[in-house]
Amino acid sequence: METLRKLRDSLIEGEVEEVKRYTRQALDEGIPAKTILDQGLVAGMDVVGVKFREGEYFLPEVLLCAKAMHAGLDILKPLLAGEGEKSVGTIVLGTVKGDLHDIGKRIVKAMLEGAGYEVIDIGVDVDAEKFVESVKKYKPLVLGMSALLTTTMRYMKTVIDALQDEGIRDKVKIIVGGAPVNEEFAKLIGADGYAPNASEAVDLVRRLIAA
Amino acid sequence: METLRKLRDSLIEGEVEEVKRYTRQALDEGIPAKTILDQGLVAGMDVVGVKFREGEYFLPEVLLCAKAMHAGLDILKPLLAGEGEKSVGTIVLGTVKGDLHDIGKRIVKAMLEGAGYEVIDIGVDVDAEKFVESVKKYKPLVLGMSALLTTTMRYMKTVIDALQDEGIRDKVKIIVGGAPVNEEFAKLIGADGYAPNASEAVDLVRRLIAA
Amino acid sequence: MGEMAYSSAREMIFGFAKKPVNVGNELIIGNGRVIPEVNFTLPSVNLDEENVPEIRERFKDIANRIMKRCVELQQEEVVIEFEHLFDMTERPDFGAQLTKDLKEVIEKYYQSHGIKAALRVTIADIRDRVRPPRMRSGREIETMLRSFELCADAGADILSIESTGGKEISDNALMMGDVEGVLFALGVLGPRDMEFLWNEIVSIAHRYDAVPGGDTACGFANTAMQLAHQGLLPKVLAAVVRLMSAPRSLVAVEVGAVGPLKDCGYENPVIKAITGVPISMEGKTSACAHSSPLGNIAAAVCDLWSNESVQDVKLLSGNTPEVFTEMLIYDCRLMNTAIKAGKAESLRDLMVDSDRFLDPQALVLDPEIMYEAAHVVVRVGEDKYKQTVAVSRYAYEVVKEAETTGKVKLRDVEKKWLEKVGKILEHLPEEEEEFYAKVKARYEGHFVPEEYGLK
Amino acid sequence: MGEMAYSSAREMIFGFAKKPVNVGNELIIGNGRVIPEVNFTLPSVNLDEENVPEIRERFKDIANRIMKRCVELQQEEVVIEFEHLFDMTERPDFGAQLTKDLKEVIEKYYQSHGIKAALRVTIADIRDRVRPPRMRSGREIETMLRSFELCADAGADILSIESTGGKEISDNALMMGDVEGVLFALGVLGPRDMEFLWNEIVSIAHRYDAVPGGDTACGFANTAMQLAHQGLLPKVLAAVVRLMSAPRSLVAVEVGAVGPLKDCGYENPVIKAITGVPISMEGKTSACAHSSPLGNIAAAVCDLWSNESVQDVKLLSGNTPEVFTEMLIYDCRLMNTAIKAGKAESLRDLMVDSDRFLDPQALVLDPEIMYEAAHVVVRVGEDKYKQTVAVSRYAYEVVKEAETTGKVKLRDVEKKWLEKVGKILEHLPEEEEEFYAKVKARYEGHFVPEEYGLK
Ligand SMILES: [Zn+2]
Ligand SMILES: [Zn+2]
Ligand SMILES: [Zn+2]
Repeated sequence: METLRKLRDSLIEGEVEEVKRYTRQALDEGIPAKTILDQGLVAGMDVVGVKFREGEYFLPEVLLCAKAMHAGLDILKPLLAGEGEKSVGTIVLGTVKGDLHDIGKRIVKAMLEGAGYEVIDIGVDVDAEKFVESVKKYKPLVLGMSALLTTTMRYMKTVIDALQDEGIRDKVKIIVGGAPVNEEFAKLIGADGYAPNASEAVDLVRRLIAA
Repeated sequence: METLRKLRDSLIEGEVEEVKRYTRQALDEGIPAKTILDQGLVAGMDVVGVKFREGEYFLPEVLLCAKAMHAGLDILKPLLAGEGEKSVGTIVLGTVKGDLHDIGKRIVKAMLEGAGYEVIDIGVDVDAEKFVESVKKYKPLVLGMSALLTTTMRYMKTVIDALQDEGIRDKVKIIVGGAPVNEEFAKLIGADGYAPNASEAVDLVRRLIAA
Repeated sequence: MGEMAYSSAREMIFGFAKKPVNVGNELIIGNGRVIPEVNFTLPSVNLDEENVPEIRERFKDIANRIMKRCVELQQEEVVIEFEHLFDMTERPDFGAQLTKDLKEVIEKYYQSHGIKAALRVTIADIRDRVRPPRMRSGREIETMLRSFELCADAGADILSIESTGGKEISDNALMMGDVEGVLFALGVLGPRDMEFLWNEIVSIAHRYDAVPGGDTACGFANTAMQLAHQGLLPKVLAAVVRLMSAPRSLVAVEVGAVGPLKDCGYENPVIKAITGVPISMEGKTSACAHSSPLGNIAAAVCDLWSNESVQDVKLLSGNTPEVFTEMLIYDCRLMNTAIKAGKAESLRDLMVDSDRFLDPQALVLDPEIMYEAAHVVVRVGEDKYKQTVAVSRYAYEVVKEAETTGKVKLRDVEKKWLEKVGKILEHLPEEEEEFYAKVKARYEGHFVPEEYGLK
Repeated sequence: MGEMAYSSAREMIFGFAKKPVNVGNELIIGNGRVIPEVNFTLPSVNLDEENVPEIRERFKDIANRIMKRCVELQQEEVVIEFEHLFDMTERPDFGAQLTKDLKEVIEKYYQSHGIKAALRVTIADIRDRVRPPRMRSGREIETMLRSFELCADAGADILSIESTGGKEISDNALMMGDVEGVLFALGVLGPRDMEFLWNEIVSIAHRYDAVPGGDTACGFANTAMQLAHQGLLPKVLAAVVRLMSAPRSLVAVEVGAVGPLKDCGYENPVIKAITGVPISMEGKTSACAHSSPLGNIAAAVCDLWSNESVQDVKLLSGNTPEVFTEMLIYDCRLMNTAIKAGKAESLRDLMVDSDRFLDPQALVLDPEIMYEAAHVVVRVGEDKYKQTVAVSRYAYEVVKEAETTGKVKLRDVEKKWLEKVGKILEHLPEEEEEFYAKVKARYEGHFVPEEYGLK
């Protein structure tokens, strides 16, 4: 387990090359890919999450560690498929029509990827049709919508209505965020959840997927 | 017309006794009651209204003049009925359930009375049932509801719904007011109008009754 | 009484009270720093039995957000006011539950971040429900006292109320510009009710180890101020009513309240001058609750600085309670920096000068005038009617003098009213008995004498 | 350049600019008084073609309420900012119609009450819609310039924008804590785009007799501040990015902008120090739009004092735009009273002292440091890259010194970041050409060199 510990520690330090090295070394030692994933990479990212919440890590560190994790994951993926591992899930993110603000959504994307999710960013200024298409195409577990303007937030309701009309509202959990949005508004428009910031968005996604 | 001018002027000064005197004198001079009303009392109150809007009169002056007008009106009333005069209209005012604030509504009442309306104050903490009853009983042209608290304003919608259920929503114009209320909220709950203060309430009532 | 706590107005300064009050969790009010007092209320929601859990959650959430903002801005001291809505006093268990919820949040932040915070609970005066109201007998007063008890027991650090004794006369009197009516409310009825009510509150506070804070003439003087703001009353009358309310509010302290007096009592500096108790004040940062001509001058001698009340709604940066918390924190930081730099007097003078000549209502808030008003009150002796008459006359003189010397500009119609008020005040009976005899019949049916210990 | 407008930081004070700007209707900015600049935005509404009439009504209503509050509080000077939403720039007729509506309200109050008011119109930078953005070619820039023209023609007194040249690099760079990326955005791309864009704006302003106000690095430095507020970025990095943004924002003035610079440009004092133009600033009273560690210190040398942006929603006393107008008025009154009393320097120092050691982002806003930063910029000469590098290094040194001497306390993880940033800054290429050669490949595909006149 010494290798797994080293793998975990180098992940926590965000050492991409080290993570690759120890992932390969662990495989060479005959450790199952699932174990390497769980006790090396995932365990490492859990620590990263704690460090972030406790203010020891900022976003750059989290993103760096996430990058290292994905480097390790890339090596394990072919083997994990054989062990019958299921993906932790796909998430689609988009900023609603009329709204060109972006950075908040990018951060949420990065944090979710750091947590191991597959995230598809369908961009800014996204209309209801494209949201519907994307849900049909990617079959995400969670759809995230953001709006930064008071004048575009209501469009989230339009999107939810469109999903309803297509009969696929229940196929996906919907979360919303952005400066003018709050819990109350989320409830009002029939979303499944609201997160005030990126790290709470990760927690929210976890809860919704577990539910 | 000298007497009518004196009547009007003494009304504007809020001289109750003088108003009585000149009203009687005008009748003695054979001036028709309707003319005394229109060119003496109503003309006087119009000037009072202007003085108030221009900041020359405060509420106390307006109330005093209103009192003088009513003193004159009391003399004219029996004669006016004979001339086929119709009442300018009844208005019912109440503060909605859960709300004990009162002074704003009292001021609106006073200003409306000053404008010649018959105002029935059904009190504070009034529930939907009592509002419905009062509309049935007094058949007012306008129903005014006030709320001073964010937690009671929604009850106005309950009242409107109750009137709807009774099929008498269309029998009466509904106006709303109070600190937490605004135009938008008034529209939202299906009221006919909103006034931010007492003098605008009078204007609003005039507009609604004319419409 | 008979003495002043301060030897001059110059000696009075924000952040310092002669008699600081320890309100718990190491938090001392009036001890050399101005501390924010954050106030909030519910947004547009129904207050039904069924959404009690939701309201509790929201209250906790609001308190958490306020405390979190304090942590972020390194603000180590704060007071949170929980002002009851009628239902919360009417159902004492409900009010107490919310008190407990809020107190828990405060305690949590004291433990985790060392934030010294106190909870002021302000009970609603539900006696005002029926007119004429029953002040001393009946269900209402019993419920209110029960609410005080349960809230104190649930963790309220400071007890307050905006009591309404005399408001049944004052409301109409203000509308009519009836100075004698307002005087009857504030000089005769109010003090009697205050004495009765505050004896009860002080005794409850002692029993439950809470601080008996203080009362405010909000329903009288602030009603006048708001009517003046709307152009319904002359400003000169509102200015006179302001000072007129001081002897009444002073009663709470005379029977044992120790402060911090309540934020919306702009008459507080008079009481501070006489008794030395710390006071809460509100000014520019309470624009969310009401416009006022007192934005800066109100802070001159405050110990707590408040936003009066803001309903919990979302703005771009977060919700209003934490937004106003941040603004109060910066206001306080500036005052506290001035204290540390030995510039407090200079900053106080700037705050006073910035408002005082723009409105007669601001004028009477000048600490010099507040101090002198206190002096007038003290000189008169203990008779509340005489105090009220004397301080009203003083208010008239002060406004008159400022007008005559051109310091305060008044419109002609305001000047006429000032003269009118002056005449009325001049011709008042000197003795309460005589005054009561004069006005009793006029207000008959609008109040119940026995409920004030009158005949 | 090569010279400073002020001979020392002490000479810089709120309300006074070396080059006051007459913005029309007798209103002069920087002429001895601090004037409120009120900003608002729509609440949650759909911005459809069909509710244009409703939006026009609401805009007029908001402006009326703001002006009415000014009248009530005897505030004779005010600036209203109309900051475009994207649709308002995308449909230049729409933006111009709203401009005209607002200007009419302003004119009405000038005629009826003598209120001297000006309208600042801030166009949206819609080039940021696609990434990589087209900065100089294509529909977006044409539409923007058309919008500037129509709004100027419709009565805009002051033209502004929060331009985004380089933001396509900066957003990611901030997320990654990539100092070189931010430098590339602010020191290379930004200045080039500013020069191109502001030449156009200045020429439009001259053509339509409007005032070319200024730009802000909002999308860069304020993004960093907000990420720091959320715990996503170290505060020391945000502090460095703040000063780093000054040479970029200075470009607007270099090509003809005359101020008042825009409120959310906290780098403005550096530009004021160099050029003497009046500046708008925002602090505590912009808590509605964002929390900040700069509440008081931001006011130190402001000429306009702003609330950044608040959506029009109802509070107890009225709607937010007039509520924030009132608070701004009182803030300004205090500063203007200090000016009249000869106490402006003393008040400025209190505002500075109240914040500066609580956060490195506040520290760099100290006028002394802002002035010295300006000096650093000027000494370097005209090369924007060199200016940006030099002022970044100065920012590092200043924070480092404050940390070492214990004036500013930093958490260990902040200290580590400070060192890291310091190292990166130390090892930067001294010449832009060299730097560009180093980073070009790294950011390839994320920006279009030709759109910045680069290869
Ligand atoms: Zn109050
Ligand atoms: Zn309060
Ligand atoms: Zn901005």
